[in-house]
Amino acid sequence: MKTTRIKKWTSDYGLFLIVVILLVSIWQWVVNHGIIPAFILPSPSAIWNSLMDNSELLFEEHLPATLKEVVIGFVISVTAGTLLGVGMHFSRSLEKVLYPFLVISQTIPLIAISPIFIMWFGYSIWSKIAVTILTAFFPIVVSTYDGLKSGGNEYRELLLTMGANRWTIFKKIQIPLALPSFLSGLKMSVVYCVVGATIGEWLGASEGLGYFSRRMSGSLQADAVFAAIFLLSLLGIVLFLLISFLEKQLLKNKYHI
Amino acid sequence: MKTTRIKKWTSDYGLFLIVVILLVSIWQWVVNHGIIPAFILPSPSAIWNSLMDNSELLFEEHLPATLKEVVIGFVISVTAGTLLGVGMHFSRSLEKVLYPFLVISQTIPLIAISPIFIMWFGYSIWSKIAVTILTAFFPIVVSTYDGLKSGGNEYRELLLTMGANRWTIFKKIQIPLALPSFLSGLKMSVVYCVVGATIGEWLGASEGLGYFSRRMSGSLQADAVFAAIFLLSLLGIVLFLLISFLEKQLLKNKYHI
Amino acid sequence: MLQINELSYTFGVGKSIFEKISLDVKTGEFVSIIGSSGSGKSTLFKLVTGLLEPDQGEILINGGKVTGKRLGSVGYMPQKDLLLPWRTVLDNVLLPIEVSKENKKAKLSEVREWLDRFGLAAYEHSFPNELSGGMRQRVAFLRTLMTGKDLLLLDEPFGALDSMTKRNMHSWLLGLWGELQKTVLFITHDLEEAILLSDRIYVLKADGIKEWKVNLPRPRSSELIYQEDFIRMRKELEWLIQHENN
Amino acid sequence: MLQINELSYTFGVGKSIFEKISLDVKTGEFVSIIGSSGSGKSTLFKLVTGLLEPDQGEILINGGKVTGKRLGSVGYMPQKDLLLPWRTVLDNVLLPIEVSKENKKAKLSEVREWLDRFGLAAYEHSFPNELSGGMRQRVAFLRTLMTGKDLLLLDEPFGALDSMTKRNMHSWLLGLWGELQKTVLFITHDLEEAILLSDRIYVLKADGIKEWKVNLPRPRSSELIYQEDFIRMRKELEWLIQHENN
Amino acid sequence: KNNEKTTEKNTTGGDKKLEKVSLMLDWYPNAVHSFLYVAQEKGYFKEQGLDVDIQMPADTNDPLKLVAANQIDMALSYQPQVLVARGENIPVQSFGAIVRHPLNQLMVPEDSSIKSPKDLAGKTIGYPSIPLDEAIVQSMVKSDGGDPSKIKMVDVGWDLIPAMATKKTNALIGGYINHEKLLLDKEGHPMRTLNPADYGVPDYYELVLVGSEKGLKAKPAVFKKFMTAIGKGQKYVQDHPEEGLSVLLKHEDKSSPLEKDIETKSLQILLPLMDAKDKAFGYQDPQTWNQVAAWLKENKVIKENVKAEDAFINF
Ligand SMILES: Nc1ncnc2c1ncn2[C@@H]1O[C@H](COP(=O)(O)OP(=O)(O)OP(=O)(O)O)[C@@H](O)[C@H]1O
Ligand SMILES: Nc1ncnc2c1ncn2[C@@H]1O[C@H](COP(=O)(O)OP(=O)(O)OP(=O)(O)O)[C@@H](O)[C@H]1O
Ligand SMILES: [Mg+2]
Ligand SMILES: [Mg+2]
Repeated sequence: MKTTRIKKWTSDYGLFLIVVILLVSIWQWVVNHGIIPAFILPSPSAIWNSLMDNSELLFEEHLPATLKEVVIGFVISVTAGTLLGVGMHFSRSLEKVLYPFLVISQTIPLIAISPIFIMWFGYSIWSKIAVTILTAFFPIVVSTYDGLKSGGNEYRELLLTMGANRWTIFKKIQIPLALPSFLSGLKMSVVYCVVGATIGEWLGASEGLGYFSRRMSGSLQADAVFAAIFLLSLLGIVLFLLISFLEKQLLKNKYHI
Repeated sequence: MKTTRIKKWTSDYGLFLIVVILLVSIWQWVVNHGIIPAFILPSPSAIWNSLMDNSELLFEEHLPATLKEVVIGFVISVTAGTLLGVGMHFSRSLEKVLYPFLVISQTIPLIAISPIFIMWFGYSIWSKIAVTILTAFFPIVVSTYDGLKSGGNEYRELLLTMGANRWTIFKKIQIPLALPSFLSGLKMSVVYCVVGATIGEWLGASEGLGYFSRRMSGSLQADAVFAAIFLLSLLGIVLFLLISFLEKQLLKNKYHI
Repeated sequence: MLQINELSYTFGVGKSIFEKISLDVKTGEFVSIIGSSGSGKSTLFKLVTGLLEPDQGEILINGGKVTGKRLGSVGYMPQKDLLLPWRTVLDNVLLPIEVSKENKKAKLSEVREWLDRFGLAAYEHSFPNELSGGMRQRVAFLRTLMTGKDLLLLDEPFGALDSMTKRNMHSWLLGLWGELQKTVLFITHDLEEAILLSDRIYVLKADGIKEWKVNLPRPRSSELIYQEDFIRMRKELEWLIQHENN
Repeated sequence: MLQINELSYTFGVGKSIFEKISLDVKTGEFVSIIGSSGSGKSTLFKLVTGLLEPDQGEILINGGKVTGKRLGSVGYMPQKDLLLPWRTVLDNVLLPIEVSKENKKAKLSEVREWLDRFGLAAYEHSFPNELSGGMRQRVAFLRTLMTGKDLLLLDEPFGALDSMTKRNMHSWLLGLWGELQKTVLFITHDLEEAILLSDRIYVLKADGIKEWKVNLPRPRSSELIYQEDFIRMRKELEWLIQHENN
Repeated sequence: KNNEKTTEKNTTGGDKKLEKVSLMLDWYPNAVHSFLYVAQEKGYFKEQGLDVDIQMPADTNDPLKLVAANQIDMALSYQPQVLVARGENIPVQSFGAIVRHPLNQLMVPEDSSIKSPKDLAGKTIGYPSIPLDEAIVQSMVKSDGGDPSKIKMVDVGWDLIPAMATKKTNALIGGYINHEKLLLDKEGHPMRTLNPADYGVPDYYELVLVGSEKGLKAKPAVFKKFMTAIGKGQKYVQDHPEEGLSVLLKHEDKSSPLEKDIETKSLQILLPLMDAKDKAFGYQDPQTWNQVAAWLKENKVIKENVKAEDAFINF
């Protein structure tokens, strides 16, 4: 049992790991030989050292701060996005009004409207969460909405003949049918949450990995900047994998549609 | 014929337009009454005036510059993204190696690596195009890949029994099957292209709507900032609608899967 | 039990499916509807269940006086089995009970008994994709029974089965019929099946609907089909379908 | 034409479908395979076409000496019609010609002629979703013919049709049979259909395969089914399927 | 074909072959850069055989890095930042002081109760997350007898002005007296400024010209010529401020128009601060460099091993 698991893992990620190791080695070599100056792209070992040197600060102060924004932003995005998606599914008018706004909301550069956020939320955690939500809720709305649209009409009719009301049909048919699409939206969204939190911290903050990287960039410490980015990227990947795992558990054995 | 078209149009967009007009009026009122200071959120009329005042500059210099970046970035994103998606579909190893990198590429804050871009591409149009590609090709790869994965196994087997090779099957079955998913990726991607070009221009440029809006924001000319954002948003929406139209044409009458 | 008077129905613009057709089903009867593909059999069922509203005419269920709200008043088994792929056999069968908000626990032992009688006891925790076609069909049938309605509309329940499985289902249904105490309206393409199971057969054609009585005593056995009488009846029915254009 | 010797096949781990079955089809013959759902009929076809590789035994097509590469050497009509929804009827029928890279233009008039003979001339520019079930089935059949192969494997071509349409297809196929000059291996659930169309029938069961000869002269007509001889044969076949466990 | 190209180059280059030089500004073009545009417009660069390509950065840290990476020949940056860079092994040197006094001053609203740095206790100060700004505030408070630990610093990102104007912070550091202050005044938020140089911070050079060590060593002549040309440019601006500014404004009208009133006021503030008195324009005083380095070390902004005398070069 265990050996097959390890085997599966190696066959799934082995090649990727080899490529990563190769790339990191090349990177280290390139920087060591001065082909790219270390103050523009620091070497992996320098990044690692900086990560270790600043570990207390990074892991005990800035990572938790960013994580908090990401989690709160994600929860609100999921709640609001799902509600909007469901609302648009149930009401044609709501859909017609909201859909264009959704597209517009994605085309507006966030940095340009950051003063508005600051005016409304100040430098509290809420301005960062607002930015997080704005970047992260679009995939959720779209995937919820598309998921609910996805067929199931015949099942709907079947339940109607059993005397089911709209709500029962929604619960018994449409939610299970929308689940796969919804979960894949969730996966994208959680990645965008990390990006959103980082942008939010750039727009004004006093803690968080985005703030840290901006600050270190101000004192020209490229290795620390990249250490923070490394953590941000890792955070995104871990959250992505978490949702992927959840997805596998929820859809296991069940979706043979 | 014509009246039904107009009718359809009104029923599709009428409500949206009413809401837009309502919102814009409220916005104007709020700013006029000083509830939000004009230098943070200028009134619609001020934005419009600024658009008119700067029209020559905006339409003849900055819009074409941004459009050029968007178009080149989009073309390269589509080409590279499609190739990658197809490659990942054909080669399990390629998929295993690339998929994690794709996710990682989305979690890295672009602004943090801007010096690298500038070092490689200088302040030429290519640094902006690189950023555009980085933001826009992810949805294309994912949608191409997912589209090609989407079933069609039975059709594949049928063609195999006719003696078809991999390439014929790809051409006759998998491309048509992947088209809807691919096109919806294209729609998302074109919106992200505009966002990417804007970010790219923030990271260093001497023309383009993003550059213009950033400069104007530096001298606190909020109305000009918003005029540029308005154009950017409009550009995104127009491109989105163009692809939607293309989608409708291509899938018309054909996809009753 | 069911009475349809002068029913007309048209899809969209101009695609008329029925014009003034009438039929009735009495309590305890087994009535079949046959007709070529696209003649509107499934559409008729959707009208009876209330999924569609007639353009003209009335549909009376249980002697109800109005054509009004009919949804939820009959047990309907659609042409495809439509088992929910994410639910086990047991949960699929429990669906109508959940919908009607009856006490699930109280019904559970009854449902288990039925599963046993349908030969599905060993599969109650299987998912639909793990079942053979015949088993899926039986689950869908059981689900229809579990609606607890007296009038069952069955749309080609045995259409997808192989001949042997179908034959077994026929024997099984004929054996069960006395116990069931249901009224059935049944769509099929199979003339043999229609004659074997029904008390009366309606033939649906472009120009109207035609009634045809089956004069076979009950209880019946599936061996009947080789009897001369039966073969003669089948020939007659076939002739009716193909030649009557008046 | 086709010879299968001591074929064994197992799905994954332990799910044995066949053990050492043998059968053969001679040039110009019409041979049917019947067997209950899940007995492995479709799997047998996939083995013959080359979509699956046997664990043991050999499959010889056209007297070919090796069991090697078989893909592309027979005309295969799958159980579902699998018409490409984004292609018109004509383009669907042209698919095998495109695949074999023959000159499409040269074949076009021949294909049009066939469409006419299949009663599909008026629909050449229709899309599959605009066709009735019977028409779709005919298109799929024609597509199989257009592969130009001499051996056709047809997996329940008439399974989804209503009894009248099916009857028409039978008459039509029997009428065409002399002209076609093909060899057919045919899967069906319908015993009547098997007897009416075939020269020989193989019954596929869990414990092996059994051959059964049909002693009916050709040309045949679909009226045959009401004859006593025919009914006796059908009874006999049914008995064979249900009782022979030795 | 090759010949054609070279002749073409020669004709556009005029009689002499011009040496191409790239210069990156510290920020977007504004009044402080008038001397550059004048030197370009009036042909002072050409006289020296230079063809200067002026670029704009996206981030205030980019010019230093790109100069060090030899992507750019020279750049405008800040004196303390040059020392910070040297501490991080970024090989850059300053070769000219452009603005000789701090422009970055602490700003508080005119009606604020904050009269001197010690009043900042318990207040929020917005800053653009540059550690140097923190050091400035701390020094100012300390030298005024206040407690620096009682101050809350918040990174306000790119939006210095809205932070102040919407009263989300009590004070602001990182804004320039010739830009942010003027804009805030114009929007009806008059500001009072507290000059760091009055409160224990050395009177440092706000803007300096930097080149890479390598570049400065390789072609000192180019830098010398450049200094000569901008000296002439600055002289012109000093003598004819209006004309000097209009050169800049005309240039910028082509892409992103500047506000004339703001820039005029800005130049008025700047001119005296750029004046090197009896020395040549751009001259750097070793004394200033030593003081700034000592102060930065004291505040732990740079490492002990940074040598002030290596950080600059006078032409
Ligand atoms: N939603 C719809 N809109 C328009 N036409 C429809 C719709 N549903 C069915 N039809 C048409 O109505 C006719 C009757 O369809 P119906 O499904 O009732 O036939 P049927 O008798 O059940 O056929 P089958 O034996 O194939 O199940 C067909 O011609 C079909 O094309
Ligand atoms: N890919 C597969 N993996 C594992 N088992 C399979 C697979 N395909 C088919 N089977 C199993 O093999 C058996 C034979 O399947 P097959 O489709 O050949 O039956 P069949 O005789 O064609 O049935 P039907 O009459 O329903 O078409 C079935 O039990 C089925 O569950
Ligand atoms: Mg039907
Ligand atoms: Mg099969």
